[in-house]
Amino acid sequence: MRYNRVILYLLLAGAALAMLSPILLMLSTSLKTMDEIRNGSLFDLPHAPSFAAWGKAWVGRCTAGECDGMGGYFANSIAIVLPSLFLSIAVGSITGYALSLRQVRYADFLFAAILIGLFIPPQVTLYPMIILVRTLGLFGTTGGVILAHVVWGLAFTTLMFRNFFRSVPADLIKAVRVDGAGFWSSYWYIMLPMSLPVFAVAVILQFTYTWNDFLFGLTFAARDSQPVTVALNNLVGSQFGEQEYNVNMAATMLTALPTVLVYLCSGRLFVRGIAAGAVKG
Amino acid sequence: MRGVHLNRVRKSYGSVTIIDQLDLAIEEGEFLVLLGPSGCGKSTLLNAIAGLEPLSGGSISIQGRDVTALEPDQRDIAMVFQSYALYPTLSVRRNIGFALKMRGTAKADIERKVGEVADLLQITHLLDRKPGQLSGGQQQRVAIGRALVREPSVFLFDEPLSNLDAKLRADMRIELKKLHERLGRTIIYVTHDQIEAMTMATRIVVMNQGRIQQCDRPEVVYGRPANRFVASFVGAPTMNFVEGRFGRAGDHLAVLTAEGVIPLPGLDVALGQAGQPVTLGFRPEHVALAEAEDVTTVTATPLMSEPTGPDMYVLMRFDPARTGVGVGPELTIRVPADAAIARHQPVPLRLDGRRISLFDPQTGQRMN
Amino acid sequence: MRGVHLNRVRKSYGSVTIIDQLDLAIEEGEFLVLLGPSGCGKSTLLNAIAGLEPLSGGSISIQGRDVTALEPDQRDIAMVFQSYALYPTLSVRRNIGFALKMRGTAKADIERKVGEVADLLQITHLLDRKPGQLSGGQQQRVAIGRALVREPSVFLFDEPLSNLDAKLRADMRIELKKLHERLGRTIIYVTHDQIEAMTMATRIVVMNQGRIQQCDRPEVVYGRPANRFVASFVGAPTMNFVEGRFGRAGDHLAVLTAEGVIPLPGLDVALGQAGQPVTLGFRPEHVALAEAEDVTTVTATPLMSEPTGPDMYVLMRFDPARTGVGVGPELTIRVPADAAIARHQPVPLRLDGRRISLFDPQTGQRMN
Amino acid sequence: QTAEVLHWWTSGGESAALATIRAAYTAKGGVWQDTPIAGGGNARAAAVNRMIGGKPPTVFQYSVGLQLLELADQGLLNDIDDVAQVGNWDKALPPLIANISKYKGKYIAAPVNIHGENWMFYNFDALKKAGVEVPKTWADFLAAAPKLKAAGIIPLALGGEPWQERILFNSVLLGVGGREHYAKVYGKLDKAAMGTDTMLDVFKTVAALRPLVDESSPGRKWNETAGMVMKGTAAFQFMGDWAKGEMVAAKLEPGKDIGCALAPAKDTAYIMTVDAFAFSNVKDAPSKGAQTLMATVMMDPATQAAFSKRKGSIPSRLDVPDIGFDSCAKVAINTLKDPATHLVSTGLFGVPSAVSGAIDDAISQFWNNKAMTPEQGRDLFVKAIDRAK
Amino acid sequence: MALPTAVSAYVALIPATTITLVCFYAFIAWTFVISLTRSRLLPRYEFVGFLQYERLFDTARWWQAMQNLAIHGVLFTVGCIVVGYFLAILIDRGVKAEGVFRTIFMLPLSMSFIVTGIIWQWLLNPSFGLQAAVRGLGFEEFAFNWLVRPDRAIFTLAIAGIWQQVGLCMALCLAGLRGVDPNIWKAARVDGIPVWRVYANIITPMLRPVFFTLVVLLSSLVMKAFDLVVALTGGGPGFASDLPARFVVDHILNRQELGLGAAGAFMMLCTVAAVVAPYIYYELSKARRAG
Ligand SMILES: Nc1ncnc2c1ncn2[C@@H]1O[C@H](COP(=O)(O)OP(=O)(O)OP(=O)(O)O)[C@@H](O)[C@H]1O
Ligand SMILES: Nc1ncnc2c1ncn2[C@@H]1O[C@H](COP(=O)(O)OP(=O)(O)OP(=O)(O)O)[C@@H](O)[C@H]1O
Ligand SMILES: [Mg+2]
Ligand SMILES: [Mg+2]
Repeated sequence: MRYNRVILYLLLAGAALAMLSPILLMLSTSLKTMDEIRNGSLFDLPHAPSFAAWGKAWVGRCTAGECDGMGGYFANSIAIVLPSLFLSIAVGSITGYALSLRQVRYADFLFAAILIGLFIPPQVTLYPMIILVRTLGLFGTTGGVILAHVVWGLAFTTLMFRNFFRSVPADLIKAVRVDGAGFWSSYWYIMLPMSLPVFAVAVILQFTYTWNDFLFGLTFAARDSQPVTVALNNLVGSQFGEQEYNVNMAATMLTALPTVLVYLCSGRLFVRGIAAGAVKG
Repeated sequence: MRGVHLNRVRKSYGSVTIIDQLDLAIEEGEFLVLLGPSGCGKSTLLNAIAGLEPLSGGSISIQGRDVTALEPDQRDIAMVFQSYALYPTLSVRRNIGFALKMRGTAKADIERKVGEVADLLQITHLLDRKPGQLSGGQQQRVAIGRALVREPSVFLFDEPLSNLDAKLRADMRIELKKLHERLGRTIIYVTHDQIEAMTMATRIVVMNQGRIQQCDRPEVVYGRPANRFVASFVGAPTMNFVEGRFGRAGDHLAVLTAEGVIPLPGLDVALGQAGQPVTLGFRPEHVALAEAEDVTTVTATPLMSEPTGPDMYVLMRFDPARTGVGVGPELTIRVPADAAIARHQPVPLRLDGRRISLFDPQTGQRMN
Repeated sequence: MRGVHLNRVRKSYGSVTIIDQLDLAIEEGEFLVLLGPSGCGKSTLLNAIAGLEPLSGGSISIQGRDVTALEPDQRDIAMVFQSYALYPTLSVRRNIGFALKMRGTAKADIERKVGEVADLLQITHLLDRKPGQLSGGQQQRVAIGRALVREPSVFLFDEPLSNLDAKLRADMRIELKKLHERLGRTIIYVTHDQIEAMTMATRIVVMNQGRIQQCDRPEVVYGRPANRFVASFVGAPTMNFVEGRFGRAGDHLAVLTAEGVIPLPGLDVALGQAGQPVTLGFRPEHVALAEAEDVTTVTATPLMSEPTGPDMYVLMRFDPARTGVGVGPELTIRVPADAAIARHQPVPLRLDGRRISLFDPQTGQRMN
Repeated sequence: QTAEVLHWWTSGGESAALATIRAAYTAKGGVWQDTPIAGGGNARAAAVNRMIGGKPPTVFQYSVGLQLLELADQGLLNDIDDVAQVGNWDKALPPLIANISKYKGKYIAAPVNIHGENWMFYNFDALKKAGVEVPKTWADFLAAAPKLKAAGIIPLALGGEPWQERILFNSVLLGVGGREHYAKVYGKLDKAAMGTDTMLDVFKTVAALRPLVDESSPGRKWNETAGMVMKGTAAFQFMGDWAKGEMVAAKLEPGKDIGCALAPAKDTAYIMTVDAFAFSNVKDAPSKGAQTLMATVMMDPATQAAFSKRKGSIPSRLDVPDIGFDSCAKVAINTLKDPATHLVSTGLFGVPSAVSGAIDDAISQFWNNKAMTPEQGRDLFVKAIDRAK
Repeated sequence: MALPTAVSAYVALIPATTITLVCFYAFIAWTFVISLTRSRLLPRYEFVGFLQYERLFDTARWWQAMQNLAIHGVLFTVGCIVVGYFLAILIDRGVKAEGVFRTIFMLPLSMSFIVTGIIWQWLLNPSFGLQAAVRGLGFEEFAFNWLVRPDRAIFTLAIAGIWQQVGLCMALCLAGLRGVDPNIWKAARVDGIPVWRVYANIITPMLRPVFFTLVVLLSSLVMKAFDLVVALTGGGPGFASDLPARFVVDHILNRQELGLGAAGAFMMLCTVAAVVAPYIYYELSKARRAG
């Protein structure tokens, strides 16, 4: 019994270390100087930890003698992510609710059809998407990016919410009908509040996907409203120029900071939400 | 044509017909209990009345209005579910007021009505809690409050008490009954617990396999079951059955079995032809221990006794040969808790012929 | 020292002590029922006996062996759960045989034993189904089969019937009892349903808040409850209680209440000093309708009657003034199903003084 | 005269170079909106996508070649032939580059510089330590390799990405096959030339190079690889002249602290790759004016000189004097005086990009599959090009 | 059924249906049409029949990518679920500081695939990553050079992918484990069933719906895997670790082989239709049959 506990904690600690060490390595690298990186080992601790690289990353890439700072890009990202999140989760949860209803015919069929969307690499259909967005007059605007996120987030959010609403007791749905609440009012007053735990999960995951997106931001956003991942790419993605790994790492971590914070703060919500039925088949 | 009228109601899922050609007239103010074994179609019927399941055929009218094509909320009904089906995220207050809000009732009116209902059900102090913070009985009351507040002309209950423990169930039973008396509205109540049915109903509908077996006052359903199904379904412990043929024992009609004669003193002698097969049914409490054997008694051996507190049920076996083990069919009788009954000591029993039931073994229909 | 012995058993979660210093000796072959309200610690105690929860103090021995430190599977016990806890993904056959397989029993032996158990429980035809394809009663039987097959010396049951409907519950009750008689093994059975306790137990342990309130044969627990808690917990409808003072009515001891005198004919007169406060308790069936009023009767007004089939329970109110509405405390009495009782028509009642209980209002302990 | 300029020059050196163009442009009264997108592939895709989406950048960096012609063919580009005529580009530019910058006889791109791909960088100390001379032929190189190895030095620093492998391969192709052979193979995609024994020798040489790299080679970035030469853990790297930027960043002077030479070859030649800008089909006068001004500025000899000095390349105009360039660049400028030395890279122009991709695939496959014989490699190469044509 | 509720439900489905029809299926159709043309950089509707497919099937790199897809798909999906499930089990054994472990395991989820690729490229790089570090400790013979071995590079993709997504699997499995009736555990203890057997024979089959969701989510990631390959191996060495998504994107965006890329994309979707769709359908209809 005692041995088992010891082994259990050893395993957990090992796993935690394995999961954490890559991130710690990034952190330590971002605190080194370039010379240290060129000459030392990846696993050495920084001799004199310095946030110089972080400062440089925050200033952003200077191109053609112009520096534009990451701050603005963060704002752009937020301007993209928040409405995208709101819309794609709204659409996903409403769709999920409708598909969970037993009186909706072909619901399973439509659900399967939507699930296929989960498997389409968005790059593959980029051209028609551009044409569509252009036709809607949204190309080169934040609206275009948001639309793309809503489209490509649909399958995922629908999956989450449909599974949750399926687990709502049938009696509850009946009670709602007897009380005279139609689809929308039942959604708004009853189902939406009930699905809050799943919302948390959907928001967290969708936030991660949206925040980390590079392709849509690059393709559909206006020049001055591009998300922070584009700025990050400009910092780290240069192919033929010289590389500053410490800055790269700092910038990478800086960019990932919001999502990391979200996970740090909401791990409990996440598990509870999943337990609430977000992903029960 | 007030009350609820079901007219040749049919309900099938795909090729499986659950309810077929069911007619039922429920008068206004009745407390009608639908009683039947699990899966017999009670909930299906209730859902059909509520409009939650579209009919496959037939029609339903409520208070003289044909509601067959109407949505549940337009049928002037309210429903209480077994699982309560309270809205978990709304406070009790909003749970109760939700239906009114959906109808666009003014805020102040909602507030007032919810208050009244809460008073009536004594849940005023719970109004601001969430359902999750309530005990089972309290949840049940809120569910009833949600139905009450709409002042419907018909209340539908689907096994509302089956999730409660025995004690609470007994209390709620009385409360529901008082409520019915106070409001005077029609109640249709589904249960598979026959105690509930017996104690509350003005009429009981016993269903089996989607068909009505009997529809009558509780005493009648209990005392004069229309067929063997009803007889065996209603009553706990269940009615005793003995297969045999009509015969005689002295002046009395009797049932002859392979093992011996069971006299039925008090029964109308003209009932059956001698030799005709018959199923005799009698309830545990309609058998008495006789002081001594005579032509009106039958001997049985006690096998096991179940004291329930006030009474004792004794499982026995007919034993005309007094072997102490018994050879005949088993039967259960009810005796006072302090009755002196010794295991394997045969005792004489006397059936109360006026209270027994006789069934046609072929059709199962009642004969007397 | 065969059987199960609990010695100063203590169980706490953190700082909350659920069970404190509990002693209990269960003899071999007993059918001991732990009865008590929800949350009183019945399951906790059972789990402690099974070894599923480590004790916080004290010791447990089973068949003379100290098992306090042993794992559940080494304690020679088997357990049946309220939720059945069948392994949902295994067939019935494998559910029953799994424990044997784990002990390395030979394939053929497992097959044989499973077959025997299945025969005994009449579930042979279900052996290849999954639990999800069984009805509640069938699942229950499988769960029992799973316990039986291991031939343990002690069976532990945790509310095994509470998920079943009333009828099935009654049947299973008898089956369990027969099983107990056939096997002769010790059974410890948790329930909060007192009918189960009454009918099956050789002894009942009534628990409340982790303490044993009474431990005795069912008739004693029912007829002579040790304290007010036991009195009110055991029996449905519950015992009637009236607060008052000792007094006299004619030759008899009586209880004087604000509303009048309740004579207790047949009770030992020497019991209490006049004027001393007392709580009178009497069961519904220990009150009889009197033909006429006299010094041994008390008047009450019927408010509502609940026919249960064989009997009728009548809710009344003491009403010495014969107002037809009643002013005193409520009481429930049991009368025959066909008794002529009219609502709001006061009737004289006579209590059976030999069967009533008297409690000290302060301590709640039985006085007679 | 506002011009949005989309480009992929985001690193320090590149960006500093671009700043010279920007300065010249703003000095002439233009307004410069900078849209950097790191990574050539990303930037090109973004430019095309924005043209399809109807909101193109005014000026965008692009590789000259068939892709650009296809864009022109779709009417997505403005020509800048007026500027070219005035600037006399036909004379100033190497003919190969001039041709590829035109669609239907009109200039559609402004090539701002020339990078050379067949450079060889080496570490003086490493060579000295192993007692090795700078190789003149690939045979020399192969002979020197064991000595380097013996001295604990990695003979060949290579980043194992397909394009880096291709640069090495093309250097060998040129070095072993000679410039005429190279021109036949890549210029004309001549199947016969690809099947010759010369080609087999090329593959044999490449195969002989396989064991000369360290095990970490696959997937390594070119600049990390350059770092190996700078540190002296490796002796040679075959890389374009942009590698000088990394050296400058590490405060080493190319030609002085780090050796640079054209890769070993039978005859002198220069594999050119070009950075160019194209002009989207904007219609409004201010934007068109901006495009004209931008083209003029980009092709101005002074701007080109300033630009290339920072970029590590040489001007696309051959009429710019080599004053102030580093010694490596001087070599390049002087080499290109002879038109016979002009060769095209297969990377971004010269061959259709499908072919270029197929070439990369074939080379990479051959390089990484150690079991593949030179014959098989040659067949694969021929087949790949044939299929992609 | 002409109930108002149902009508509103259909109305509510309009956006999703539109998106599905237009952005999923019309786009797929468009991709198919393009795959029948000679398009290079931009769509051009010069039809050439199935020429692009012939070229595609004649391309070694494509087959390598498809083979890698199968390998990666199995390794990543199975690996993720197995490791995630294992971690969930560890956490579910009633450990202290559960929240800390859970958060740590889920932290990588917050990273993008690009970042994941970058980190692991460093870690797995033989000359300054793990291998170098272990050798630095004195184990000169230690070799962990999968990143640069053509026959092993595809495994590194799975390693990095698992590292990133295992938190999700852990969370889902944990939720599933928490949903198991605690009495099952008690019953198993009374029956004397060893813990591992309970997991193997009883709990695991019960978590089937969770695994279903995971398989769907993870295999969708496999299909779309692009960023991770680009950042981690660049498809190399050679194209030993190439995946169809990268193949397609590379041909469409970098190689002006729109037609060929479209053919590849369409083949990918056919693979989905052939492998994943039946599975989804099976599970859905099973769930429906179960009520
Ligand atoms: N949606 C459905 N599709 C097919 N069959 C159904 C459906 N709903 C119910 N049934 C079947 O109809 C029959 C009657 O079900 P119903 O729920 O009305 O029974 P019940 O009398 O309420 O039983 P219980 O006492 O268990 O609640 C059952 O056999 C059930 O299997
Ligand atoms: N793991 C635990 N931690 C803290 N308290 C607990 C735990 N398990 C049970 N309890 C508390 O112990 C008390 C007794 O619980 P137990 O389950 O034994 O009651 P019970 O008599 O079986 O009730 P029921 O009839 O509802 O099953 C309850 O108040 C319960 O809240
Ligand atoms: Mg039902
Ligand atoms: Mg319990």
